[in-house]
Amino acid sequence: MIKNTKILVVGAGISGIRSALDLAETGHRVCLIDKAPAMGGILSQLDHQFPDNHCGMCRMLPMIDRDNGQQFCLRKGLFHENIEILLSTEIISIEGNAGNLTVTISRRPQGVDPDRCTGCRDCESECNIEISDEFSAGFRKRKAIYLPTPHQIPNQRVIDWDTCSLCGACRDACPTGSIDLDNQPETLVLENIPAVIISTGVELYDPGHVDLYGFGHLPNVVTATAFERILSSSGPYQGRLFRPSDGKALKKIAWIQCVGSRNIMIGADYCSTACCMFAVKEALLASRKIGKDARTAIFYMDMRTFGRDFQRYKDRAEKDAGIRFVRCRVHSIEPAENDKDILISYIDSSGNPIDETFDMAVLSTGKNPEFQLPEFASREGVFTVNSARGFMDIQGAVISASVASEKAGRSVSKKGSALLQQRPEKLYFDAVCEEKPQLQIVLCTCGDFLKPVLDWDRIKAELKNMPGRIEIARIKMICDQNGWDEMIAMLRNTTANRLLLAACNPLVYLPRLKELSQETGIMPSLMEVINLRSMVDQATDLAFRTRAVLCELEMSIRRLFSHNPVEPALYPVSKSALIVGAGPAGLTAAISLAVRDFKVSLVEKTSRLGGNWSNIQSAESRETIRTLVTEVENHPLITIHSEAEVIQSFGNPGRFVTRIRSNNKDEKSLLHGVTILATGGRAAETTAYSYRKNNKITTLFELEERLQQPDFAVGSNATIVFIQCVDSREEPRNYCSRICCLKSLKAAITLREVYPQSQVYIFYRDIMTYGNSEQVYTQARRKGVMFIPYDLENKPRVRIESGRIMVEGSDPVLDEPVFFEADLVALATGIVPNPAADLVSIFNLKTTCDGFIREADSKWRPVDTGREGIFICGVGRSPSRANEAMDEGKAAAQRALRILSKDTMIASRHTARVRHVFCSLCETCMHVCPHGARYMDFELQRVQVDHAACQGCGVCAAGCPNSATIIESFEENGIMGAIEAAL
Amino acid sequence: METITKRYPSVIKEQAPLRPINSPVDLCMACGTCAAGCPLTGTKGFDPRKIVRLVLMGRDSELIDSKLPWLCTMCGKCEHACPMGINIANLIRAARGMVEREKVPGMIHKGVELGLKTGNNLGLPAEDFVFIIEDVGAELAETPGFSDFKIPVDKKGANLLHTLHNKLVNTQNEDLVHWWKIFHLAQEDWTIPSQNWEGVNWGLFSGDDDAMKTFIGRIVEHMEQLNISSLMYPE
Amino acid sequence: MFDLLVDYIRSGRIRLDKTKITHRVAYHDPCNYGRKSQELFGHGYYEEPRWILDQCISDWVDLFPAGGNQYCCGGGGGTLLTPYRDERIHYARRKMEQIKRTGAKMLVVPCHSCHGQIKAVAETYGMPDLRVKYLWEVVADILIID
Amino acid sequence: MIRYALVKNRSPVHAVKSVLEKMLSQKLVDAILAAARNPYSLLPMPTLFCDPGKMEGIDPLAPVAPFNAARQAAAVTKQPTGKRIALVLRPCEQRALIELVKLKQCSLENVILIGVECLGRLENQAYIQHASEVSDFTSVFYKNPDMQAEVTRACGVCEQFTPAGVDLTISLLGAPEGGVGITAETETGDTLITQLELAVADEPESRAAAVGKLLQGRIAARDALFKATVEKINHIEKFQELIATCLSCHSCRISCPVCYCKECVFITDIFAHPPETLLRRAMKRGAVKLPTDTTMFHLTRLAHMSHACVGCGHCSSVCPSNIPVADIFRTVAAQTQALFDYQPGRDISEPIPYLVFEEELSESSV
Repeated sequence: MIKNTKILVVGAGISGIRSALDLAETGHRVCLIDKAPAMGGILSQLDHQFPDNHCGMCRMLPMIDRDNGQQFCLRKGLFHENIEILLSTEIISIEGNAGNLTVTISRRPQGVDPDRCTGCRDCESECNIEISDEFSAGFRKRKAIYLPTPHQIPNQRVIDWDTCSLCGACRDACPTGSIDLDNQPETLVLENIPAVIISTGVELYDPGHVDLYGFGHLPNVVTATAFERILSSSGPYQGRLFRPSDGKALKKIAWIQCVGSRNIMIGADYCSTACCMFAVKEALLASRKIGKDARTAIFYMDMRTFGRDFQRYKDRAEKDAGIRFVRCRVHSIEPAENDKDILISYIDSSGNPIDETFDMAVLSTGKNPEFQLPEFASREGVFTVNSARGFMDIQGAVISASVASEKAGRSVSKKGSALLQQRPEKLYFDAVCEEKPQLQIVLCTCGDFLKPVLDWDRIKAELKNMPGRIEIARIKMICDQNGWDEMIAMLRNTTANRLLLAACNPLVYLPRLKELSQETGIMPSLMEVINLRSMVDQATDLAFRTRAVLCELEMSIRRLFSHNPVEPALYPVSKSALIVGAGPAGLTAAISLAVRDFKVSLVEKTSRLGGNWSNIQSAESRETIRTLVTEVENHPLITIHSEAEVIQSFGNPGRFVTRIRSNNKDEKSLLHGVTILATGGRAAETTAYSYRKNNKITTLFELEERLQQPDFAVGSNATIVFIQCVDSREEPRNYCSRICCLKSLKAAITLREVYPQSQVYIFYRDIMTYGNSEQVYTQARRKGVMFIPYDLENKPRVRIESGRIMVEGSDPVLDEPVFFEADLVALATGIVPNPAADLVSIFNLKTTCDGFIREADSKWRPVDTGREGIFICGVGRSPSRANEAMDEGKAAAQRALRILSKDTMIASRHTARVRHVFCSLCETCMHVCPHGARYMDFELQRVQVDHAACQGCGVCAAGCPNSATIIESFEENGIMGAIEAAL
Repeated sequence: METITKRYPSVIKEQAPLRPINSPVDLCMACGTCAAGCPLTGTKGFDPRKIVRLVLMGRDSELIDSKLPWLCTMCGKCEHACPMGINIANLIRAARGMVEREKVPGMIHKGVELGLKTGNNLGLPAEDFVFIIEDVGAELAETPGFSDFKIPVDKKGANLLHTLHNKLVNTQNEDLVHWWKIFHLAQEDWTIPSQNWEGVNWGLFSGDDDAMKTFIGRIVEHMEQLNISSLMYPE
Repeated sequence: MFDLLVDYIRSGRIRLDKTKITHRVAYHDPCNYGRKSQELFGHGYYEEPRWILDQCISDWVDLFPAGGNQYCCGGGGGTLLTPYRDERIHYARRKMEQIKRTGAKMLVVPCHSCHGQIKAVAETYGMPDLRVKYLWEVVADILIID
Repeated sequence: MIRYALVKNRSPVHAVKSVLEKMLSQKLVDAILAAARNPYSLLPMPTLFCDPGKMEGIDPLAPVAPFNAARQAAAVTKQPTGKRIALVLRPCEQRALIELVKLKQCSLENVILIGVECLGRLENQAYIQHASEVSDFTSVFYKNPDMQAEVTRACGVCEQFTPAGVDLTISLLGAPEGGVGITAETETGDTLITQLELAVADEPESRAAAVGKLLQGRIAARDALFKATVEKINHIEKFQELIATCLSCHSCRISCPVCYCKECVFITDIFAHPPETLLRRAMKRGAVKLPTDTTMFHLTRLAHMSHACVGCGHCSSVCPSNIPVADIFRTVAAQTQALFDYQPGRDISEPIPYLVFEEELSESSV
């Protein structure tokens, strides 16, 4: 049995990675497990994501305390010193009580020792079993010993025990003896687990189960995931758009939405949420790749563009890229006459039947309705990420993962278990800049492998000739414990202050450099690892090989010699937060931080807590908010500043100073470590549809309020008309407010229940009931609410004739005009953000064209802003439902905890530095810095770097014409020296 | 002045049985699946989606008075893919059943009436029927291997009651023998009733539940009378 | 009916000569035995006729789509008895295209309506030589008589 | 609304001088920066005037400029002084100044821009030669179209000889004998014309034709130069041949008005190679040309500054090795500037291309 104080995160997709990093960054130890042999979940197969159509997974990497991990592409791997990763591992059972769980896990051996595998692939060529490769969605074959994802690091193979015949050919072929065919799964019992997070994601629907789409029968019908592989440059056709059956270049592609979703016949009374945008993205990428001959069409029921930026993205796809959106659920897919193309029958907007052939059909498969969470997910102390309940887009998954980490972290810290001791390691090294550079080179000979293939005498001789003090040592195998110990013993006895490790895959060693540094006193930034083996593998002749190795060595030597580290900047963290806005999101964030013992100053513009929403919520949500308000008001660590506003703010993450003004007069300065903006929004106003010209024409929000009144009445035979998307989803307010459809549906259901004889009609463009809220749409139809779709060219019209309200429109289904005399018209006007221009300029942030405060990255860092230490949540950022806003509040608090849980902010190794003597103050660097990590110090007339926010990305250095700004460890002398060596 | 649009209760909806999943017509989201899958969509104004919409609006008479219900083969392909499980074929059948009987097109209702009166949709008397089948049976007996073949009419205690499609008796006599051959070689204990041998239930087509029940009832009666355990029914 | 044939063949009460039919044969699922039966009785007869065909014919093919998603021949629901002949013929176009594409010389159906409809429209769709047989007719044709 | 005023005097130079003197004496401005000959030099140098009585040698029209005065203009406007300063600049100087504003090297607060229509400048020696022969060479130059043959190569291909985006423009083309045109383009300029009580007139009809004719010739010459230069630099080896005699004096960078670095990276330690490095290179390749890094220097300057090149040609004028630096720069600049649809000095609000980050399809591109 293993005593463990690690929080267990189950499932290493993006949610799991987010949760694990959230906890690791706040000082928890985490064990991240996944039943697959590789990390990344479904995202490992996707190369492109909305909105910029690139992958941005790395944006989830830690941005403060970066030296605790490795800054690599997260699709390749995750390296953080607080995170242990166990792959091919599943949970068998969870026992015990919240805070002290006993978890039994079963781990299948990978069959290949990662420390020894060099990735040479000899094993693969010997294996005679060949099956279809899951990663490439079946477009390629793989062996029983294989690489689960092509880009993973380290790229060692694993054995698929389900297909392996245990013949031993691979074991015999392995040059480093790294293969072990003992496939007995190991059962581990982990005790004292403080919390478990379930982030397993959901299973996708298998369209092969139904006979409608020809999936499995027609080779040119593929799933959206498979199409993602076709798009990928690491895919079956190197990113060229060919089709599987005959390699024909694709031109006409159809996307079929709602495959396995929104279908009560298979038990899928839900929307899978992400597929609409997924399809638009794929169609857009495909259209771009194909060029002007592209003919792409998306067959849909409702285009669920409910995110803040989705509608404009879709509009561009339609207008600029010419993607056709056809509102018709496809019945079935058939082979076309030539048997290669496929035939899709559908009805166009006028109801005419059309048979159209396509080169290929892509099925937008959603969540498998049969998928269920394991029983232990409902245990106390086990927290389930929402993305493990239903299919979600990246933003939703990332936020829900942070919510789960917040809950888990809160439960653990309440139990009194302390966070990790901060920075036990040595921080300050002897002032090496004063010492003469002295370099120790350790050459690993990889057993006896490298001995005969390199001219060692020449290497030794030439290295001796190089300027500077260099010691050289050869060690047989530093990857095994003996070699490692031997090296440490030797390093302890040298006076060297720089280390060059020439071995194999540097990524295996980089995570261990910190340990090495603690043991030897050499600074991590004065160590380098180079890959000797790969150089040897690439060249054929002895002299050439030796030359290549020498060249590489000299490059590193020059870099190391010219590197002069400076002491890291550090300052204490103020353990308190400023939260602006006391709506659902702000209140939730305040509680999240206060229960973790951090002081909170809550600044609210109005005199009342609870936000605008308290006027317009359903009774249930109102109660939730009321409870929240009471909790906040009574919390000793929360100070409320009502009728107050922020007038000035400056500082760095961990140490901000903000001036606020209360009641229009009293000014006060607050010192705080983080800022959370939850500025909220309000109901949009309208003048459309004769609003206010008759008191029976109301907004949806007003109707909701009236429905709560005891004296509300319409005639029992009343005709009630709802109009959705009023002034929304078209310029200038071209976004979906996300809340109106659900509100209209609920109000319509209430009306139908109270007045069973009433006629309730809803004019809509697309019903936005994503996720399980689809059930409300189904219920509304079951209750007899009638839905009439309209489009922008054909909006309904409202007019008043001698006091009677007449609503005209047309029913595209029957292709007939409709004409109602309405007793009540409800206009879904949507929401707009509260004006935030002042705040945005005070905090140096950006807004969208609609005035929402813009986040750092809408998918991967949804609650961060461009400035570290300042977070954003709720309607001020994007339209959201009350529960979503509260989730964002929690997620923002979790992000803030990364800073608040530290005593000091310490700059990472690679950050930018300004050499003021050279600086012309042109401010180019400030313009180009993507992290807002630079500011002008007007007093000193200097450009300064915020070392906590600086990510060392180097954009400033690239923009600076005369290298007045440089990146620590990448000074020109070293780089030019390395180039010199390479020439 | 335009006509005010109103929704009325639909009798068709009430009469069309629900599918096992219990989903009424109301669940329709006008997604177009049915219309996309139906080979008849667009022909003479036929469109299953529109039909469902009419029923949803309670505009039953428009459907009943049209020929649309009679164009449909009630094949069920539309509802096979309907995500809401709306039983469109049953809507059609219910609508057909509400058509005044004399307005039922073609021979369907005539057949039903004849069937009710005579026991078969052709109105063929029993002796003529027995004559025809025995004549065909005698012909078969001349074929090698079937020399001892004889048609068992109204045989009590037989294992299997064989009913016939009227078109085989009427025009396509040559197709009568296939089953007989099989029965003969399989040494089946079978019989054909001289009365009510009709194996086609046109009540199904006309939407006439009462007639349908009568037809079935007669056959069951037969089986009880002749003490026969199994039935061979061509449709 | 299918169950009976399967029983006769499986129990050996009748024996079949599989070599008799050498040309390609296509099989059509009728709505009534498939979707209708599935809906009313919870079992669609998809596997049984195919098993029987396996016993009878070496080169038989399915139409696509088949089974639960097959196309109706156009003659069901009493349409053979209504005066809407043109519509009925038009309805059959999909089915007939499918048959044509298989290259089969014979279509096997287990339903009287389908039999009647397809025979009636074959010529209109350019397949005057297409033979349409009942499933039991095929069985009867290849019975081994001792 | 553009207003044209005509100022007549003994000569164009006197006309300009009278206007500028009036500006100072009426205290419309506190200081004027303009080119003037001083007792020590025949060449006019940028001079900052505060006293109208000291403006004897002023000659902003002189067809010569020892260097581009943008940097001097920047030097007097770098930090706010509270004084109102008029800058009299050639178009290329004024455009460079706009670039320096964008680079935060100076500010146009409290500055009046007076642009001089420039038909080109002569190389210093040629000018001195002429100026020592005639008393008012400036007038001679403007009267005699044949003098165009003597302007520098850069000026001969300059199509932006008329100032744009300035408060006042001083023009000679189309102006009658002994007179200059003063055009107001901005409200400030308009006020100045009123305050100076200048005689507002219709723009002479001959002006448009004269401008058009000159422009046509310049564009043809420019395109011919581009064509010829591309041939000389379209391969790295040809390029190296062209700059082979560069002695790394960095005069081109020093004379460049937009090369704004406090200290050029090429004179820092990074490029001060120790002897062992030089020897190492020689050993590796058998021979190495000295000084090193000249190709790198010119390419770097092209990379850093071609987007901002105003084509003033001073880099060529100052080169001791007669390298056609300006030809190279203008040819490359034409392409970089077209790529980003960027014209240096066109508009102060136009962002420098490399400061604009357009994420593909992100909201910023809406």
